[in-house]
Amino acid sequence: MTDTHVAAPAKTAAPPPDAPRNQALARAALLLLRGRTLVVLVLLILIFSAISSEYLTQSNLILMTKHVAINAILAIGVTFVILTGGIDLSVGSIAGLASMVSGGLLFKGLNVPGGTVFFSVAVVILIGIVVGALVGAVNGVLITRFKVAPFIATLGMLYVARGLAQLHSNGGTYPDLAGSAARGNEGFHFIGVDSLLGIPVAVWIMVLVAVAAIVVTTRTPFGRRIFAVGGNERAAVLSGIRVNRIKIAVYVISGACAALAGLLLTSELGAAYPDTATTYELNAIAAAVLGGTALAGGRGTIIGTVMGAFVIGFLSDGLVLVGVSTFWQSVVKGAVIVFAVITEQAQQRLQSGLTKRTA
Amino acid sequence: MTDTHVAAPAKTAAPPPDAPRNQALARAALLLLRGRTLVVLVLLILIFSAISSEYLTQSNLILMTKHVAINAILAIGVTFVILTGGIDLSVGSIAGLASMVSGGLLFKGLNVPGGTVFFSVAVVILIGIVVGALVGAVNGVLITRFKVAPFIATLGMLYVARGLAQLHSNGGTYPDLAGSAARGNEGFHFIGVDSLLGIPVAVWIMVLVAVAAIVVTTRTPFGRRIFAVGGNERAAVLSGIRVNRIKIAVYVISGACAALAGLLLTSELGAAYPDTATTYELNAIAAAVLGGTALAGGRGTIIGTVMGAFVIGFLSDGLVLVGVSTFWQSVVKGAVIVFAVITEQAQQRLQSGLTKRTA
Amino acid sequence: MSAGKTSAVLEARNISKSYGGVRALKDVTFTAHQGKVNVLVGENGAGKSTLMKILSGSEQPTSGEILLDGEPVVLASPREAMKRGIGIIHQELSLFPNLSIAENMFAGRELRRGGRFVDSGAQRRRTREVLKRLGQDRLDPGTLVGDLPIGQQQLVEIGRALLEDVRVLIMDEPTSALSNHEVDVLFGVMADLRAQDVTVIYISHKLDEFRRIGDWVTVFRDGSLVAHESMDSTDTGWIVRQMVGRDPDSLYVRNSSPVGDLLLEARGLTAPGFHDVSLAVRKGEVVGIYGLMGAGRTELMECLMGMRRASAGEVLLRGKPEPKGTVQARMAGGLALVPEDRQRDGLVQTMSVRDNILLATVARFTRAGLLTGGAEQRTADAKVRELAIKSPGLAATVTALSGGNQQKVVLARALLTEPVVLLLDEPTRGIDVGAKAQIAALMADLAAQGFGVLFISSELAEVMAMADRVLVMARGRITAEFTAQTVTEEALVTASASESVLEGQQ
Amino acid sequence: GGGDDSSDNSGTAATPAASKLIVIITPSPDNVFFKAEQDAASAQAKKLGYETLVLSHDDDPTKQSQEVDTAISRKAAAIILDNAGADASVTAIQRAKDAGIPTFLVDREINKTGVAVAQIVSNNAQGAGLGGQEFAKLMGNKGEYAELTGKPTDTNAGVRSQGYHGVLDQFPDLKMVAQQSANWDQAEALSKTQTILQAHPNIKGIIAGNDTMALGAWAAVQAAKKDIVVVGFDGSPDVVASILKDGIKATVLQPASKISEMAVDQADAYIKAGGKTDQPEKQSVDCVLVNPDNAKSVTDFAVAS
Ligand SMILES: Nc1ncnc2c1ncn2[C@@H]1O[C@H](COP(=O)(O)OP(=O)(O)OP(=O)(O)O)[C@@H](O)[C@H]1O
Ligand SMILES: Nc1ncnc2c1ncn2[C@@H]1O[C@H](COP(=O)(O)OP(=O)(O)OP(=O)(O)O)[C@@H](O)[C@H]1O
Ligand SMILES: [Mg+2]
Ligand SMILES: [Mg+2]
Repeated sequence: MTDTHVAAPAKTAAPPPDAPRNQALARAALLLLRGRTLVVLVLLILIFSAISSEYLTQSNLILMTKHVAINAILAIGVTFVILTGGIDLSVGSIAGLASMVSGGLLFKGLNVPGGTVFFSVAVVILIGIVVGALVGAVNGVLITRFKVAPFIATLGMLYVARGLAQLHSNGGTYPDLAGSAARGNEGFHFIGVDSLLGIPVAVWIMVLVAVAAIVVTTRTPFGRRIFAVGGNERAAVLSGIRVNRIKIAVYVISGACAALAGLLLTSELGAAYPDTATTYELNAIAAAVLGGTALAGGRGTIIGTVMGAFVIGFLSDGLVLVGVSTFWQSVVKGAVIVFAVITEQAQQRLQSGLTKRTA
Repeated sequence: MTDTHVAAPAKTAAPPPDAPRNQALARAALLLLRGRTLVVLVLLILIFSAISSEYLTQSNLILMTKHVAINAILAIGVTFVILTGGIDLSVGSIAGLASMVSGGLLFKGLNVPGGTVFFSVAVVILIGIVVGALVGAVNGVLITRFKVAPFIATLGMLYVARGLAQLHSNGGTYPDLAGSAARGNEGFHFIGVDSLLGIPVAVWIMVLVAVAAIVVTTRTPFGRRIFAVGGNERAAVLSGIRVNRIKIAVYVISGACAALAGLLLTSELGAAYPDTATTYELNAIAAAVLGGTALAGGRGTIIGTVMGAFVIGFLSDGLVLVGVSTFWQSVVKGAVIVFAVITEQAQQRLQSGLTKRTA
Repeated sequence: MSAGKTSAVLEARNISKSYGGVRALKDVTFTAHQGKVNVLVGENGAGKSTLMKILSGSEQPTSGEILLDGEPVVLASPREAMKRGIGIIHQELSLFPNLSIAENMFAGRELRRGGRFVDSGAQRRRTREVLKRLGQDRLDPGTLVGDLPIGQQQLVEIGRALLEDVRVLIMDEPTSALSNHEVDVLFGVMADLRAQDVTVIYISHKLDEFRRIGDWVTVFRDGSLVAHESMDSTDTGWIVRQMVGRDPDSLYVRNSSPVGDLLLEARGLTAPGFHDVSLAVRKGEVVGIYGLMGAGRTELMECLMGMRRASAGEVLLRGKPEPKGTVQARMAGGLALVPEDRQRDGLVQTMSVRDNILLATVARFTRAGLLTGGAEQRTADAKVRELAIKSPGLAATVTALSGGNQQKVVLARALLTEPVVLLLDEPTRGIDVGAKAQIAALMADLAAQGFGVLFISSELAEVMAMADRVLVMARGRITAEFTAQTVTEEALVTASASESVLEGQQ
Repeated sequence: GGGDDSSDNSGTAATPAASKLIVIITPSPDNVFFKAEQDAASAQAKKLGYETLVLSHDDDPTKQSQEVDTAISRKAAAIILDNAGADASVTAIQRAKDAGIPTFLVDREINKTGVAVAQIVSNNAQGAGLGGQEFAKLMGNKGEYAELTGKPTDTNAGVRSQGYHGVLDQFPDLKMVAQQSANWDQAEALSKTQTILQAHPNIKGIIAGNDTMALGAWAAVQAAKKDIVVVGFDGSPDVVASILKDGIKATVLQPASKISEMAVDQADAYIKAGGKTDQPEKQSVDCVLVNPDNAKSVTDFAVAS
């Protein structure tokens, strides 16, 4: 009599009890959960390829993935921040600023007393990323030392960084980033335009960033601490975690990712303009949340975020490809974002089912 | 001996127990706290009027206040949402949609079988507001019934409502909202252009909305429950508060406020165009947070929000008035937003001082 | 069955409840007798709170039915239960930290004026009455609940339930954060309620307490109801036997290790909440701090641990001053704290049992900078076994554990940091008798291994039984010090109250 | 293998020739000007027997770049593009070219030749000259005025501003007391004009970089009940209507529809000729001043003559 009881609730098992068998179950459930975004993605692909035969071609898939890369990298950075319970609205502006700084270095070099210095592409890219990281550090310091709410600190930075980007060229565009052999700064197109083994370099970079982020979040003490800070900051403090350091670090990561994304964009465009990546922050945050990252902090995965970026990217591109009018694109995009999360929520509800403590 | 026990824990209460003196102290401290935004505002006014003699003229103050009105009304609506711990990113788009719906009704009427019907201005305004409230209700239902995170639900709505606004006129502008006596729909300019007793009607409307919001938040059971939901949702459920109803209600309020703001803007412009109020959501949220509303919910005041809107508005207008370049406007605006909050935080820290439990 | 003439008000029939794979309740049939105090006891995780949540509408049973006055009812929400006159004080405080005491009391059922507006004046007045009834006359109803120490928060939670006209009042460990005096007041209130024919269901781990007030006692073990008797026909030994399924030999193991070098010393330590505190903990010593609610003991602990900055004084670890005063520095110096409020300060609710246990020491389980899952698993598993933490699995989220087991998770984390001196703030709060004994044994064991232990307790019996030395704190000062040999209940009570009274009168 | 004949056709012209798709990319059609541009191009293309894919880049070069990619991946026969940035668009157009797809630019130029097949633009400098002259005339060659410029990062904003100043700066008594960007936006133009009028109550004229901003400025002028000359640029129907009602005084009409049609015609010719064109790359179409004299004859970005 008694053991028949056990079988019944097994299906709902969020975290199943008896270790070996149920651990496997838990893992499967987790996979399914993550799979939600995947399901939406597959649905999207199916629908679009039914409408247009061009959608599911190899070249289009590669192309779309390349487009996804930029948002994915932004979103990965933002995910770090959101995991700690923060938010970063400044990533679009940081991308713009990094783009202008690097673009300026390539286009007109750096004025130093006695002439103009040009740096190699690698150094220029590094400088761009460092600028992003520094801006992120400022965010982090505002949030930790000056206790400014992340929303406000990064909203302020959204304006400040964008303004600085515009001031950098006084509103103009750096039109030609090809560099020259004489200056030793050729090759900027490599990261945004070229391919390796048939796959765009930008996609490789996204994969690298994603893998690094996965390792950091799941396999390092730092990653564990990020989740702890987001889950319960006070408990984290008591566990000897230097919460402020962790927080500053995630904003630095977010800033660096944003800068990298901005540089990829710039390389692809072959020009740096101050409005680069305007309003991209919303898409980045949407990707993270679509992928299951909780805005309250403490929950989320990088894989989920990347999936979320794929959904948004494949959706936008699909709408363009099949020629949906601009206005409808807006409507459909909004609806799909919400729908994707509804599915997600439905699944979670089903899962945690009756165990939910909050009504 | 035993009854002496009672006296022992007296000091325990953080906010002091000895009623009369300490209550007064507490109140003074609270006033000062609220005053923070006021201090920033006064600072701004001082600085700008030192630079330009035109800043502190009566007519300019009235004008700036009128500009503030629109953001303040948006921000008041958003404050309701934030107090429950939610967020509303769709207010700008709702303003745009309401603007197009009402604009369309004034400009080309409503096509019904057998002809075109025109409504009076009052009815048109009402319809616009109802549309906003309905969109808000959809947000609320998505968030409560379908458990979509507020950020995502309203981000989706940001796109959907904007798309619908554009579809409404197929991208076009409704250029002339003057109406005609024959159609019985004259007078739309009243709310956005006209004045009463030397004060713009829009400002009166803002005052009305603010007063109503203050009464609702501070003096009604509904208002107290908003704070309860934002403070501890689980406890609210356990206290028998219908949390979902409260949440839907705040999104409805936010939607209605957004629509009202959109209509004021439209009336002032004398034309309805689908991009009305694009990105206004950020300013509205910034006003609320500047005014001391905690994004985590449960803390904030309408007065603070209105103050926040004044800071943002008086700053933006001041920068234009003294002729600061667009790029610097961005930088300065961002910096002031952050600075205002730093001051706020510094004050709070000073207040709660060392008693703070968080490290 | 001496109280045979009482009638059943609220009955749970054949209730089972499963959380995923966890069976919290197995076919439980429970009766609450009208106008009586029905006591529920059982080990941590026995299912007491779960049954109460079901009876108060905040959880739904997997199977079984609920009868009110003999009629089957469905309690779909707390609201519905409330409408039927069933009120509850939750084990985990469910208050609004951002609202005042008065607003908390009336949240969701505000008093109105003119039909539309909150009558805050009347709310304050009635709040004051209730606070008075709970012996808190001097507490201002306008105080923000978030600013109150946990004990007073618990009183607010109790006050909230008293405001309602309830027929059945469920109290899930209402006294866990209360000092003896407040408990006395509360019992007075309960006696009143009983006199008004209100049915009380009372959950507690404090044996001596509930024996004083209870009419009926029901014992839970492992999700099943194992005994239901009138209180008169039982004794403490019988109850403990029913609970733990064996004889209660020695509940508290006393430490008997030789005392050695100084490990922790505070000199003239001052911070908000306490003043000029000096104390010392030596190798092999278990030191207890006794005091009333709000005496400043938590602040002292947090300051020792580096969570608060001291405005004066110094802390020495193994004879050397530790001036940095950060949590990291203190931790490196060999301190570890198990906080009083485990929900707020202890647990990372979003993390698994394993990750919570390893949180403070996660850096140890790396190879080439990467975490090694195997070592993590083994270490966590060992600790779970060692402390007998009842959990659905290491990967389960920590919130799925019962209150007491959550406490043990926090303890496990602290132990893993291999502290020299373990600081325990109310370590036995909300913990069942068996676990209490375990913790006492553990403290003795640690002392035997050459560690020092400093713990806070508000229970006289406990502090007397477990501590080698007792410090008494009152109003932020250490007012007395006793050794295990010299300590008496009376002396403790006097010391914890006297100085505060003196100061209070000035 | 037995491939069909198209597989043997090499050369740039061959692949696209197989396609009957023209991709039209413009800024957001929620500005009537671009709507007219889109509609005209689309109608003309359909008339010539093409399918069309109409996209909008919202002035975001990145989005534009991705849309060009889409055009490439759909193997378009040609792209008609009102671009999102003179410099930031070059790479994308080059990419289309490399994929064998010719691009015909309308309305805005890019800062590189030899990439697009044609750059058919209205002569912004000439138009701004016309607008400037009319503005000066309306002002009686003296007095204070303010300028509302477009999005600072948009080339046309700069060209038009320069065009205005090329004329206006010659009159020493015409004094610009304020210059602000209103980012092409109506509401922003309204609010900024109101503030500018506060700072400079003696302003007699406002010259705007486009018609939407002129409309915003006009709303501010009306609200302030002042007698101020407002001049715009584009020739949008709303402004033309305002001119007829003695509101806004003048605008400069860009023949949007005509330019779009020209671009489609040339694309058609280019495709049919197998990748050759007899037109120069840079072509400019003169703008026409619209004032109360000719406003009646203006419809849909064209002056009936
Ligand atoms: N958040 C706070 N803000 C201000 N004062 C506080 C706060 N928390 C506690 N206090 C003050 O600190 C003192 C000690 O409170 P605390 O709760 O630490 O006492 P305790 O001895 O640990 O009692 P308990 O047995 O309830 O834990 C009290 O005077 C109280 O008023
Ligand atoms: N939301 C939940 N999800 C999964 N398991 C749960 C949940 N709530 C309770 N449980 C499990 O149900 C069992 C009973 O828990 P309950 O809280 O009723 O215990 P309790 O008797 O009140 O213990 P304590 O004395 O520690 O409060 C425990 O094993 C606990 O792990
Ligand atoms: Mg319990
Ligand atoms: Mg304490």
